[in-house]
Amino acid sequence: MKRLLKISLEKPELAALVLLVVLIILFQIRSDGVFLSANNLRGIFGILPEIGLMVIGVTILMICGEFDLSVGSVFALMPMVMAVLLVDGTPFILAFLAGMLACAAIGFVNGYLTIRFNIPSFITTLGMLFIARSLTIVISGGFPPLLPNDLPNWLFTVFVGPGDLFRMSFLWFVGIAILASLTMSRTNFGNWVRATGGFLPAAKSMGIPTARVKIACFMLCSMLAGFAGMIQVLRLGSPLPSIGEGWELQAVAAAVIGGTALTGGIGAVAGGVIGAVLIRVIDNGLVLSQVDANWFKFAIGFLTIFAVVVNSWLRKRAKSIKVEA
Amino acid sequence: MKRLLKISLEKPELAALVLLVVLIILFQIRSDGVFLSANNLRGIFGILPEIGLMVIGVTILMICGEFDLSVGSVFALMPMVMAVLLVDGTPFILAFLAGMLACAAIGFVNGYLTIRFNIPSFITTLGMLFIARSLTIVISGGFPPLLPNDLPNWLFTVFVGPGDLFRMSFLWFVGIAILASLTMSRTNFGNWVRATGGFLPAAKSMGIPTARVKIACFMLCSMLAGFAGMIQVLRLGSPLPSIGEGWELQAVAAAVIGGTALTGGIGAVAGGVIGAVLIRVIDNGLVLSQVDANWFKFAIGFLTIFAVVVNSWLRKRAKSIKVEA
Amino acid sequence: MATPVISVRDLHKWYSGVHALKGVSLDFAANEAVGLVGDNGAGKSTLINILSGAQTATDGEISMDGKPVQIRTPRDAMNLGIETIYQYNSMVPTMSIARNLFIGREPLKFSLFGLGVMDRKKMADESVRAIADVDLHLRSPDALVGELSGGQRQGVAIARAMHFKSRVMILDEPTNHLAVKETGKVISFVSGLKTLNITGIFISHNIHHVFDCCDRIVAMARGEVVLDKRTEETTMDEVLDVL
Amino acid sequence: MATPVISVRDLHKWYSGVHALKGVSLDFAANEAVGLVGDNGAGKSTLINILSGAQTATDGEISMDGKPVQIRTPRDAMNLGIETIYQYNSMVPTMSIARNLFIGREPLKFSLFGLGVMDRKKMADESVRAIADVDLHLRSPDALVGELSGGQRQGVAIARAMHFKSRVMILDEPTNHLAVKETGKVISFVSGLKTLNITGIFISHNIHHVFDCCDRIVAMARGEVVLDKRTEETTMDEVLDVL
Amino acid sequence: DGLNIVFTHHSSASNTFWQAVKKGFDDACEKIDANCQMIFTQTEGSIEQQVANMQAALAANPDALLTSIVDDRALDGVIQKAVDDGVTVIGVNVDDSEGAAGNARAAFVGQGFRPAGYSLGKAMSEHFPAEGPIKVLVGISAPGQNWSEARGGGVMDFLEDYKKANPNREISWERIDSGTDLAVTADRVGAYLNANPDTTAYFDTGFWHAAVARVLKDRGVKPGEVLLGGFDLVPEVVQQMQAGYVQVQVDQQPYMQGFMPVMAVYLADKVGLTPADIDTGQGIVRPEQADSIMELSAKGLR
Ligand SMILES: Nc1ncnc2c1ncn2[C@@H]1O[C@H](COP(=O)(O)OP(=O)(O)OP(=O)(O)O)[C@@H](O)[C@H]1O
Ligand SMILES: Nc1ncnc2c1ncn2[C@@H]1O[C@H](COP(=O)(O)OP(=O)(O)OP(=O)(O)O)[C@@H](O)[C@H]1O
Ligand SMILES: [Mg+2]
Ligand SMILES: [Mg+2]
Repeated sequence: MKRLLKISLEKPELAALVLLVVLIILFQIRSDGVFLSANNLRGIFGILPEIGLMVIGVTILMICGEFDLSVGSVFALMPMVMAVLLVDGTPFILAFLAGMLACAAIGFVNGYLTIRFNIPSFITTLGMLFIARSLTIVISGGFPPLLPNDLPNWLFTVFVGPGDLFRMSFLWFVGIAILASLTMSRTNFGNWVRATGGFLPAAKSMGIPTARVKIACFMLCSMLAGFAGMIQVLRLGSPLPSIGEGWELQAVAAAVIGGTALTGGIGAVAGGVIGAVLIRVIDNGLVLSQVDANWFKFAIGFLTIFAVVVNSWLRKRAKSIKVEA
Repeated sequence: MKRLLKISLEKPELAALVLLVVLIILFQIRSDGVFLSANNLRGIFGILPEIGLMVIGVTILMICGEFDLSVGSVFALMPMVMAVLLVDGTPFILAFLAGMLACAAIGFVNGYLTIRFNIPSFITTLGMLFIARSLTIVISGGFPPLLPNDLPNWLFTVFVGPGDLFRMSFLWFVGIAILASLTMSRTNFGNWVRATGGFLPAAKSMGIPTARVKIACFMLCSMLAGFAGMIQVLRLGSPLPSIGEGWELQAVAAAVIGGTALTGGIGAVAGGVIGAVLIRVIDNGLVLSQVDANWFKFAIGFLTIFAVVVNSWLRKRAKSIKVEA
Repeated sequence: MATPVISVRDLHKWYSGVHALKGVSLDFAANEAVGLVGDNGAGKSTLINILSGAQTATDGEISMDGKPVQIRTPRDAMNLGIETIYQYNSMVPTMSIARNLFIGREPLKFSLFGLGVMDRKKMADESVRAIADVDLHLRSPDALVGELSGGQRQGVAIARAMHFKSRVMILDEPTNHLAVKETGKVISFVSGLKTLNITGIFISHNIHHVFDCCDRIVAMARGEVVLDKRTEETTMDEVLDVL
Repeated sequence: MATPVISVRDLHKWYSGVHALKGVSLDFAANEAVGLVGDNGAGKSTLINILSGAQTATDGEISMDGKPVQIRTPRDAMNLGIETIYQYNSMVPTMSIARNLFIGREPLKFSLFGLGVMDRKKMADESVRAIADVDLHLRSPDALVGELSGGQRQGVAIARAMHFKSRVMILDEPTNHLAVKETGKVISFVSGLKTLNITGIFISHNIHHVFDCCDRIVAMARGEVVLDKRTEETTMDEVLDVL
Repeated sequence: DGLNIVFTHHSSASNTFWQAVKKGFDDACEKIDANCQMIFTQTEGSIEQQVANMQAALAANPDALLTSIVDDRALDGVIQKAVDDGVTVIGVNVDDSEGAAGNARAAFVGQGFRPAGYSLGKAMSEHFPAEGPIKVLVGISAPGQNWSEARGGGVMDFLEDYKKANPNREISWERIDSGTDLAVTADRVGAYLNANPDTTAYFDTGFWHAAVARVLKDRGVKPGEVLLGGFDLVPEVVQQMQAGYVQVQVDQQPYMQGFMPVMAVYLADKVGLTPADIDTGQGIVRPEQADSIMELSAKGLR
């Protein structure tokens, strides 16, 4: 028993899970039961897959030891590319592929510049944040183009499941999360990502093609962000050029809350997912708790720090339990 | 000669300087000589001290191996604290001290939480970004209070120097930059900062009080950001609660462009200062080059990446010059 | 004499401001264990880092079996059959022992273009065996390398190299941090290489160890080779003299 | 017998899931050089890390000159006169040799509350001398430690400890990576400590080195002390036997 | 007890304009004893956050929802659902560009971005010189964000019309990314004016031209040599109007935009009156009014 407790809580993602459950209970009480009502859950599950998909990519990239600030902009760029093409009469599937290709290209450039010139990805992707946002605005001309009506919404945004609680996007999210999680834990690629982020010189000297691994992670991250952006646009019905602003920091925060180390090598996709849920729960719960508008950001900031502090504290407690392994 | 070239260009701050000079020449030509006109320089020198002071703090903190995202919010909070007190009739000097104290307290909290719970400063200061901004809004009640007219502007914002080219704030900036630079290179405190950021376990094992050093750097960083914010408010005359938004990333970018490593241990105050100048020059030069609104961010992003790439490339070239030391 | 397995010609290496290798030429034959000795900073690690692809030479040629080769990355070296234990940086501290043993060469259940699902049972089993082979007493193959003692860490690195025996084995000060028994294991491993027709390059500051297991001694000083003799033709004193 | 300089009583250390020290009690007298030997993972580094403040014990007592002391940080240990060379992590790779030698104890031109302007000339001069004392050939005291070879790095650590001689010197495998001549220097340094009335604790896997310079041998295995005899009362074989 | 009223919009808490709306909103709520909540976004102009906030707020079944309608489509679904659930929805500040036809909201209080931009341009044109070329700079504060693009677009629509009306005059305009930061706008527009000293007028899509006025003053440029105009009244702008640097400002009377919709909800609830559109003022403010506005502004009423 003691051993089980120790082993589980030493995992940062499980420590985050404990925190999540506590917060949910808290908000459920504070909101007089509205928090877990079907209506509210529907709202949370609507936006969660979008931030969640982005967080999956960011988490993997962070495990690989790099960093992407451009995800928020790519989030807006991909659907805008798609929308502009759709308006021009391109079939959905081609427009979709073109959008994903654009994301892949951005991820590639991020990775290539970072590695080729050995510069911090913080800068490459900060620059790309501006570049991708600018491109979004340029191709849209500043205003969202009108999406055609015959889009395959059934594939991404219709409600499904018991009580119409989920959207299709949630299934995509869960599917991709499981896939990503298995890739990280079961395949050799996952092993390489972890080694590359854990200690680059060692990974290199053991023959891992670290440059290619990193570039792949950058591309994956951009593509997931773009995919998430597309889902959001299909949900909202309008390819706004301003969506995703500020999401990059939220995504990193979610990954860290879920136990991913900013220095690379440590982390789990599941942790990132839990972090994303936590962030959405906090945001939603605070609205329902009727926190005063001017104090709202205070509460967000406080709870973000609090989440990480508690996570760290739980792990420390677990570590100090004296059970011989 | 060859040796001199090698030694100078290996220093990242000098490589950044080369780039700066090239860009200045470029913009001077592109703008038909307007760039270096007295009027334009006056504009640049007006805003430069504000971002510059912030960058000094951020650079030192980054050398120490930590990170501060809350500077932009502190930039707004300090003058707001001051303004609210001034409106209440508090004398300037007391209001000023209260503002600086608030900054110091925020820096302390940032540092304390980061160290005590061993969590990434990215998260602590991201949370503080929200908290400090929220506090700014709360104490102002949402509306910028009107500053009294008898403030000591002569100390901070009046024009001085040949051709009234500079403001007093510029002298503060230069003075503080020199002081900070000397502290980092000549005093044992500077040595400790560098060691702490360079390799924490070693610094610890050599008896450096690393926790205290880090907390001091956090406090310094917050205080410089707050001081910079006050100068801006005195210059512009209005303590808006929204000033400084997004400056945190700019400050980090400036430090990195000037050669400071995100991983700590490497960097120089002079580099950060050059990075800050570079960022302002790029921004200003692009306006003079009449870049279209929609492409403006693209150019900013591109030049930011370009600056770091060139810096890295110059250093690599310098390293490969074969001169035996 | 048969074509040497590896031969380097006029190898130069410049670090910024340091001329670390000043024209080194050496041949290594198959089934030969070469002891590489020399002062601190003589250039031993630099030389073998170049052979194993961790660094690239500024100038000079490397050939294997008489054919010139380009070794640009550690992967290239591995593909040519060169296995290395580095003086530093050989393990990922945030990963478990079992994972570290197989990084880059994970046994796969099935694969596509080199990517696939790892055979984790095989990894666990083989890692237990590999560690036992070097006489290390480790709690479990799932412990993190970063939590091991200095010698345990070194032991894992050696277990890895011994497990993936190749055509050429390079060991850069492998016995540092190792306790007496484990050191003995390493020495007998190096002596045993020749019977397997494997070339061994063994760097150590312990002259006794070198003489115990090597067929040939190469001494370096200030980036140059200053002595190159068969073990039976030289003495410890002669070697100590040139250093 | 005189009061021991350091004595530890019933020291326990738990890492997460590992009981690394299981009740260690030891006394170290002034002007005594103690050799600490033991298997990989026996707990040697853990023990001395606790004495030097790099880690804290889970349980147990430490006293100096008979008075109980609390050693919570390396600074505490230094203030008590305990100087340590760690097995790892003893240098900041991004800083120069001269700076590394004096980190935390910079000579100051003037100071206020311990902060002040460094005397850089003095640092440069003394560092040149300190390095020469260990027989290292280094380009200049301004080279970065991260760019040194393994042995050069270790040499700098030793130069530092020798320069700041204190009441108690702890050396955790100091001769690893060191070339023959430098190793000799270290051994004679340890033997010389007793004439200065300094307590030395010397960890090494090289039994010869330990017997060369120590007055007393302590062997550890699995977190416990299994042998504690004066050098003249034991033999290499006896020590090797218990390991 | 009282009504539950929620107000969501696209702006963040550090935006002074919306703080004035909030004040009106809170004051009105106090008067009718309603239980009120205004929800800001965390990122200025973030419509996706606004939608998420609306959804969360609607889950608690409020009686009324007040919201800005910044996009013609993105909010339609949520609003439709709210209306279906019996929530009174009133658009505030910005409406669907198709008005009632484009959205299920019951009424609209305020004035659209584009018309406001148009009327700003029109009011400013009275100050244009009678002779010579006219060069106008439009500062898009936040490219890609609806509020900024639409206001700027409105100004340029007017310039287009003005050009048609004066076919033989040389009329040109340019857009720059002017930023949402007093210091940055001052620097950028200042630099532009250096390179183009013959600029006739600068339009900001926010209130950041207040800092431009300071630059002009520092340079010794007389009031009126470069015309300045923009949106929303903050004390800083009013000061610069008093000083003569700012000629025209659009004010939508934010306090009223917060206050009136609550009253509409109250009437709908208590006596069953259907909420009706309210125009919160043509909104053009000129220096003559500056002194009286200053007092109101300091109290957060304008
Ligand atoms: N990254 C580097 N940058 C600059 N100089 C370096 C670098 N790495 C090594 N050197 C220098 O090159 C020379 C040779 O170093 P090398 O590591 O090859 O020595 P070594 O023979 O392995 O020594 P040791 O026995 O101490 O490990 C030394 O003078 C060292 O300072
Ligand atoms: N940070 C840590 N976390 C968990 N276990 C640890 C940690 N550090 C050391 N250990 C374990 O504690 C035990 C003792 O380690 P220690 O480093 O003291 O051994 P040592 O005697 O110095 O060995 P060596 O001769 O190999 O350096 C080992 O089993 C090791 O795996
Ligand atoms: Mg070496
Ligand atoms: Mg040890």
